Amino acid sequence: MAFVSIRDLRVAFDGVRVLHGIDLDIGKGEAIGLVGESGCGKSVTWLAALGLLPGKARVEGSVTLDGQQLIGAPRSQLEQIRGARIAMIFQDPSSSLNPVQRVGRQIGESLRLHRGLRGAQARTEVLRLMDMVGIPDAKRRIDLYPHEFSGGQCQRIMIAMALAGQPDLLIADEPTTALDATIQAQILELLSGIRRETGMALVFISHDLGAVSAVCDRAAVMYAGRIVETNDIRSLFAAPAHPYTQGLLRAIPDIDASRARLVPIEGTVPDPAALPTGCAFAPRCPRNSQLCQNYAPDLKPQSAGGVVSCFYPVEADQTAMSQRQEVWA
Amino acid sequence: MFRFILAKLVRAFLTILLVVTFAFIVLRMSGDPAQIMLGPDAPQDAVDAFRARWGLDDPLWQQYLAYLQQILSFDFGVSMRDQSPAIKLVLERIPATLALTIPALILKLCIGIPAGVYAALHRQSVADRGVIMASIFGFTIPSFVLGLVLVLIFAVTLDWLPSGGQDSWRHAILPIATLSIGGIGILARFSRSAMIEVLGQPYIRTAMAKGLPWRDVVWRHALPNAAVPIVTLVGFMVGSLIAGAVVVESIFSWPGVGRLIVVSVANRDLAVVQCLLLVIAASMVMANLLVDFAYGLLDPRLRAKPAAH
Amino acid sequence: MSILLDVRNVVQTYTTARTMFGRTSEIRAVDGIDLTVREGEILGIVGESGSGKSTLGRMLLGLETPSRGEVIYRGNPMPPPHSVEWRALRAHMQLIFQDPLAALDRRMTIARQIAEPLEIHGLAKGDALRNRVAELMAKVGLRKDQANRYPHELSGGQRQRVVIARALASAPRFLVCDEPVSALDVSIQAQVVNLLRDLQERERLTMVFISHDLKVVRNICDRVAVMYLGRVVEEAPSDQIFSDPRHPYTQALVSSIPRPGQGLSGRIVLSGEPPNPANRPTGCAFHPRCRFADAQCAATQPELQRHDGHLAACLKFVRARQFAA
Amino acid sequence: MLINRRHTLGLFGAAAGSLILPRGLRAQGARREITIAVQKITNNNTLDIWNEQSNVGERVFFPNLWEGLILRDWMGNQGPVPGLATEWKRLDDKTIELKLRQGVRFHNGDELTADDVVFSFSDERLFAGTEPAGGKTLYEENFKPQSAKELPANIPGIARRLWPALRGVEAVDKYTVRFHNATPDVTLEGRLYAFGSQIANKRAWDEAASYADWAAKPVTTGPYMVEDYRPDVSLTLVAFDDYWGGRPPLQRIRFVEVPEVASRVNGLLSGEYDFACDLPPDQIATIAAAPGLEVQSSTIWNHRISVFNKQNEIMADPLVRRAFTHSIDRKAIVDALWGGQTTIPAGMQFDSFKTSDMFVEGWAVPEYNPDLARDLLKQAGYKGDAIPYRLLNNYYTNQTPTAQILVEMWKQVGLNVEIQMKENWAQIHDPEGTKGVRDWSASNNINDPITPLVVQFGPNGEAQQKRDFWNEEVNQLSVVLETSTNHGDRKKAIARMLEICEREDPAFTVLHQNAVFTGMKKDLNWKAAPAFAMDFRATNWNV
Amino acid sequence: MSIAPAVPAPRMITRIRLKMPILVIIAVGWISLMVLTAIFADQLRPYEITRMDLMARLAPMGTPGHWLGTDELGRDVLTRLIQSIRVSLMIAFGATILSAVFGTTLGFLAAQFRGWVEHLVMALADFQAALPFMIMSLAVLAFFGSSMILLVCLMGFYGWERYARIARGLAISASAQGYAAAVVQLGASPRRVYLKHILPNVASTLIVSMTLTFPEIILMESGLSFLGLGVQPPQTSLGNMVGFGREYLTRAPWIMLAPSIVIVLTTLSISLLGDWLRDRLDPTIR
Repeated sequence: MAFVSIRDLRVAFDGVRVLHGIDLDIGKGEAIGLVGESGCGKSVTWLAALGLLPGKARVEGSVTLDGQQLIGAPRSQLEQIRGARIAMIFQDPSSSLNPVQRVGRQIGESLRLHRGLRGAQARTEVLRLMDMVGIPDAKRRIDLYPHEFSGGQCQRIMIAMALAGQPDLLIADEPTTALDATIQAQILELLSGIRRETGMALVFISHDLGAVSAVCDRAAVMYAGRIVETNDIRSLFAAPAHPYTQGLLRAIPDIDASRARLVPIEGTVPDPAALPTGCAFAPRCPRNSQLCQNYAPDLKPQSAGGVVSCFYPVEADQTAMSQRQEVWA
Repeated sequence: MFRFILAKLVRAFLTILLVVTFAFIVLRMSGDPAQIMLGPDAPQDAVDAFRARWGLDDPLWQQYLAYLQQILSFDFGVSMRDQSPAIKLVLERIPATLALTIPALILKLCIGIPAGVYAALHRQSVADRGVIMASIFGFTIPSFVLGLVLVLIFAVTLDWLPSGGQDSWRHAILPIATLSIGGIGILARFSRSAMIEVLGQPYIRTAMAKGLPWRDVVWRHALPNAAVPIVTLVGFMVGSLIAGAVVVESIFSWPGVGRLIVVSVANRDLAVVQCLLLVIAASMVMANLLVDFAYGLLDPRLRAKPAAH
Repeated sequence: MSILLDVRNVVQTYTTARTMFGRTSEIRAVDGIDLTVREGEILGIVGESGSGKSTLGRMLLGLETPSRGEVIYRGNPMPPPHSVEWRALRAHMQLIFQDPLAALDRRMTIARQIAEPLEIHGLAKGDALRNRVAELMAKVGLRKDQANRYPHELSGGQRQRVVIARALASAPRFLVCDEPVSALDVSIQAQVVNLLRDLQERERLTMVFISHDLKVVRNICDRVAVMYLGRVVEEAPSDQIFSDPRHPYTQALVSSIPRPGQGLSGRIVLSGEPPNPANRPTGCAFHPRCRFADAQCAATQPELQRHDGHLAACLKFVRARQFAA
Repeated sequence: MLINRRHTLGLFGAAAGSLILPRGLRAQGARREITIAVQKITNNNTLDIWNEQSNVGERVFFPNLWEGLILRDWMGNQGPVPGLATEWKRLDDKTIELKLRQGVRFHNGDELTADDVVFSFSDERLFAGTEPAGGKTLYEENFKPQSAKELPANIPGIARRLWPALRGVEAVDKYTVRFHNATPDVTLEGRLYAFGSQIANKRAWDEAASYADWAAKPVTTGPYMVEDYRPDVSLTLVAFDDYWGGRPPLQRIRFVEVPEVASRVNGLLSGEYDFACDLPPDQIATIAAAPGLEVQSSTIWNHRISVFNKQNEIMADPLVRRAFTHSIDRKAIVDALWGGQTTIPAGMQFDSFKTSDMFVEGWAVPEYNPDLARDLLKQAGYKGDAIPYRLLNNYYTNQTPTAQILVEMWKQVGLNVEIQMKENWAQIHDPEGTKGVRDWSASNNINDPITPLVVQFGPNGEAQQKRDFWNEEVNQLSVVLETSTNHGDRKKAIARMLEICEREDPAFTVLHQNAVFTGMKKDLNWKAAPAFAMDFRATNWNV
Repeated sequence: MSIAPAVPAPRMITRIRLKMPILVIIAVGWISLMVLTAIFADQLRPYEITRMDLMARLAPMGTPGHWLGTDELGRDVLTRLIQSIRVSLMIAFGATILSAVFGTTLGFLAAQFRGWVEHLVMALADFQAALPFMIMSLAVLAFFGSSMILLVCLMGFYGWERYARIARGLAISASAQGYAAAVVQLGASPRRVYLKHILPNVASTLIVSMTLTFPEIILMESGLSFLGLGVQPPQTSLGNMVGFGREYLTRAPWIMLAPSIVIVLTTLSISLLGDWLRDRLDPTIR
């Protein structure tokens, strides 16, 4: 049985539905990537699961952790889970740390909360964690404030804070987006290193397919509040079945090819308040038909492995052939 | 930190200098000080002596310098009404005013901030709307209307409290209530929006994601951050402790600084008015300094960078 | 190709005055750069944040005056900012920003914003103005009916098209694109990059393309300069720099690019953070993070030197092959 | 210590008694203390009778604090009664000799002697070396400065207004003094009981460190002495048990300054105050309706007037000023604003004039005749230019409403009068800018027509000093009134002066007699005098 | 595309109206009523403002011909109230606009020139903040005498330092990056940048500040009138009516009641509108 299991999770803000029934299972120790463009509902899924959405959000469906229902659970119960079982780190590390509290205290807070450590004991553990996430000279810097750290270091502190509760699952919400390329690489390395050591599960939310492929075993691609494709990482990149996944991959400039023309996905992401009736991707899809415009496809297991929600999935051999088409009009 | 303090002090000094200049300009432009100080019945030789003593025949800039020198030696002149030193008159009145404004400030803080925070934590609830409406009502009712109505209810109709004067602590209740109601409204409204803003910040979400109980999120993470803007307003209120009760003192015949201002202004008692301006400005500037230091304590980002960096 | 811009040993220092009487500290954002921009080429400038690439871009446009050195545009020095000549020169060179939403006035329709350079430089009036705006909108792929929209009513990609249309309005010869696609989603990024490429080819524009996204730079640029802490550490034709980076920093940058489906294998992960420009290391600024650095690197600041088509500033001249293994 | 030993012992005795006696008994044994809410205690923050020449000063000074050689009959016709002097006689037209009452004690225990009287009219205390009209100063040795105290610059001016020709006071013996005037004056006795001529203790003056100290606690012979004075806040007078007139009936009188009418009324209603003074007539009904309270109303010897300024180009024409006087419906004002509780006098005359047969029968205020006023304006060729009206905000009871009514009445006949609100008298008198009409009041301080007409509108009157008014004939008549001893000449002079000042070349016009309204607790059984003064001596206190 | 091609300006208005809560609609209604009253005061008031009837003093509310009663001089309270609304609104509007213009200009100057200009502006702002406005007004009015123009000008200084700080801050952040920098880069003159771009963009924040200042000025004027330094008789303002009516609180409460209610409701309405506008327009709140 899966460790965390999401079933038909739906979220609406002010009557506008942004998640349309998400199903996702995460096994113990598994690293899964959640990929998609901004606004597709990647973060909302997990904020909803942990009860971190503002009051105006309406959440339906089910998220279970070892069989324990999280949706609609009382606040105190959720507080037992947050940080201790499931930890979460966010995109903008600098503003995600309390600016008026010393970082040592912020990390220590989690230790006290989830492991009952106090005083000198807690301090030693904070130093160990800061060392572990690669903050040099931790002894001196434990009493500094977040603004005295760079963005990358703040992200390391966030990770240390998340690790303090020894969670079974870490949700990393775009942890590298705001960072420089070299620092991105450092954080990715850190995350996979920690996973190796602790064996915790990881959900890696990102729009950067490259970053996802670097740390995850499996990935789910989201579009307009739905999962459109899930597969293990190698197959997903080698043979994307959903036209959107394929488009995403093609749009990435190839570092090894010379000045070849890029292949964009035409059009824009639909407004959640005015989704097309059928498949949400249909208006941008080169393969769409009348069927796609009228009916939304369900997620279906594919013969080649993985699940895809598309009436006309791309076959493996086509993928290889159809690269670098000239689509510009 | 030293440089930070020094810069703030220089700024404060400049502000005081501007106030002194303002006082000088207003007072010099409003007529012949000799005539005003000595009264219209003064014999000519008295006027001449006065002019010579205060250097009124010197060029204006010399007068200004002399004036500055005088202020620096804490000589604020004498009241034209009874020849007693202006600074003495002013200082005598301060305790009475503080006896009203300090309890009022405490009330404002103890009621206004919790009400605002409560409203922010229960946004869109009945309590929230109630707080908003009550607070807007609180500061839109002119204090003289409020004061008179309170007297009518509690002193005249119910006969619970005295209507004016300064004889016992019971006399202070109505003026303090009148003073604080408006401030409570402003503070509640301000705290509410400061708190709402802070609650929307990413670090609050981080604290929640940590599994911190909601109470701790509010107390340890939201409030210390919301305190930064609230301190500004509180600082302003602290600065107005001395001069903030002009109207209320008039209604309740409370012999504080406010009454002195009104009376001195009505009598054109130049020395006293100028002394009042300076004392009030100084208290305001002091409060601003305190606010600046409080910022430094509350928000490490505003502190001067340590040398290690 | 003739030289459009010639950058001669420019230095830009910012003084930070924290307080009225506080001691000022100096930050060298750009620390001695020689560079030429040739007519009709796309020059890429890459580097981490704080490396001075945006400052260099602004100096290329004359938006900032270097504290030392000079920028020569078509044989003439840049006029001082905000002078009449300087303003007139704006019609010839344009900047495209990273964040199109911030670069656009949210209270003006996009048509009016596209028309602004024409109004400012008195290039068109009345019907001619309207026609020119319509033409520009068509050129960047905006629909006619979007003319009266406000920026927030458009998607990110469309906004960047508006910014591009506005930049092209005065028919400039030189364009600096400062991170033009960083704020855009991947699928949209490709649309905008394609547009820039097409325009460049069609109008024979000269372009400086500043980005930290090496994949995009690789795709669009003819030539690339890599900056580290205010200096150019390597400069070479695009193909060469990515296939065969010479400077250890460039090598690390190129290897840090996440490649879909390739995991973390074969990466050079740099330790540490880019140093603070206010507190730059002695010698080669990169030496504290460099895996090849020795005492000499800490003592001597290397100059740019030519190595088969590359210009690189490194005392070690490490060959690229070493990391591929 | 200014308190004498006996008094101190008395205080100790009282304190000791209060410790032993139970509360109820203590209340019976102790004398009552009263609290009086007033709009203003003093204008000048001093208790110097020469400095604080105001109506509010009269209330706190008389008859409780300051006493003169001759006293006023406050509860009666305001005429002279023996005070610190038991008898007085004229030596000639210019000289008067007085016998001092023996055994009178000052608050500091000193006995009143001729020296104190001499001091009270000395250069040091009053005249500062200013010359009396018509003669040289007599007793030079009296004017050597005794201390470094600086006399406020305004006092000599005020002093010479009341005593324009006093050459000096001579101490004949310990209990006899002679006042020498430079000119003949029939009103010397009157001047002796007028506001100012009260006696201060010489030693207290000499011992005070500064004028301000002295003026905050003047040592006099009155039945009550200053216990505590906090300017703009309160004045507490405490019984002076050595008072020559017997033990005062009240233990303490507290005047508290309550500037708001509503607050004074509320305080009276809630029992906070025993008296509330300076009530506008509109408040009478509220207080009268409250159980246990009553309102004492009395017309006082003071007329409300409007003063004209002849400097004003338009007002220079007497026809315009006459138009002003005829367009006022005085009855309407009295009925509306005063509830009919005051009267319209016979021009600038008081009933007291009758005691010396100086009352001009048949004289009256100008009749209310709008048509006449319009006609006068037409004759004057008035074009409707604005005439400024400098106004204080309710310095006098009903002042602002009265002014607004006047402006409206003047408007009815075509006079364009514009109100300019001012903060204080200095602004009213400010020579800068145009003046037109202003408010004033005229008091009868001596039972003789020289007050107010000569004192206020004569050559040294404030109206002429401020250049509101001048008239050669008035000045000549003033000299007659001041110096003549012939009753017939004087009566003719006053009749002529009334004619000039109210009709021919109007300096002012009388609106109505002033009245004061004092709210009080009914059970106090106290009577108000026809004056601002509040009599708290034994004769007027029966509780 | 999901966004309907509509003309933007009217749409903004519809959106604002549709989403306005009832309370704000009532507030806007009240403000409009007040503004209309102020504009058409001459047509609306039944009598001349100084018309008095000494025989009909202190007539209670509901007296025929005097709906809201008469005051101590027998003047119609309704007439006085209408005129007061005009005068008070005029002062408050005049002063609010003055202080907004003055403060914004100084703020922009500080942002444009920086250096000593900025230091000077900020020093002046400090000075203004250091001297409680009530005290400053008392001093100035008492020593220079009270006149309508002086009153408006003085009130026009109320809160300018807030506009200056806001305008300076916004202008600096706008020109540091974003649209203003973009327009400068296009070659626009500073005048064009400030008037065509920065001003319209900061206008919403400034308008919100104005809705905060406006009621404060009404209250300030009332306070000064209460102390006898505001609008002078026979002219009248809301505060002046309350000030003179306070003596009649027990005897003829309607004199004070009507203007008090107008003051409270007007300031309340403007505050409500301001709060709502701020929530709508100020991106920092959301």
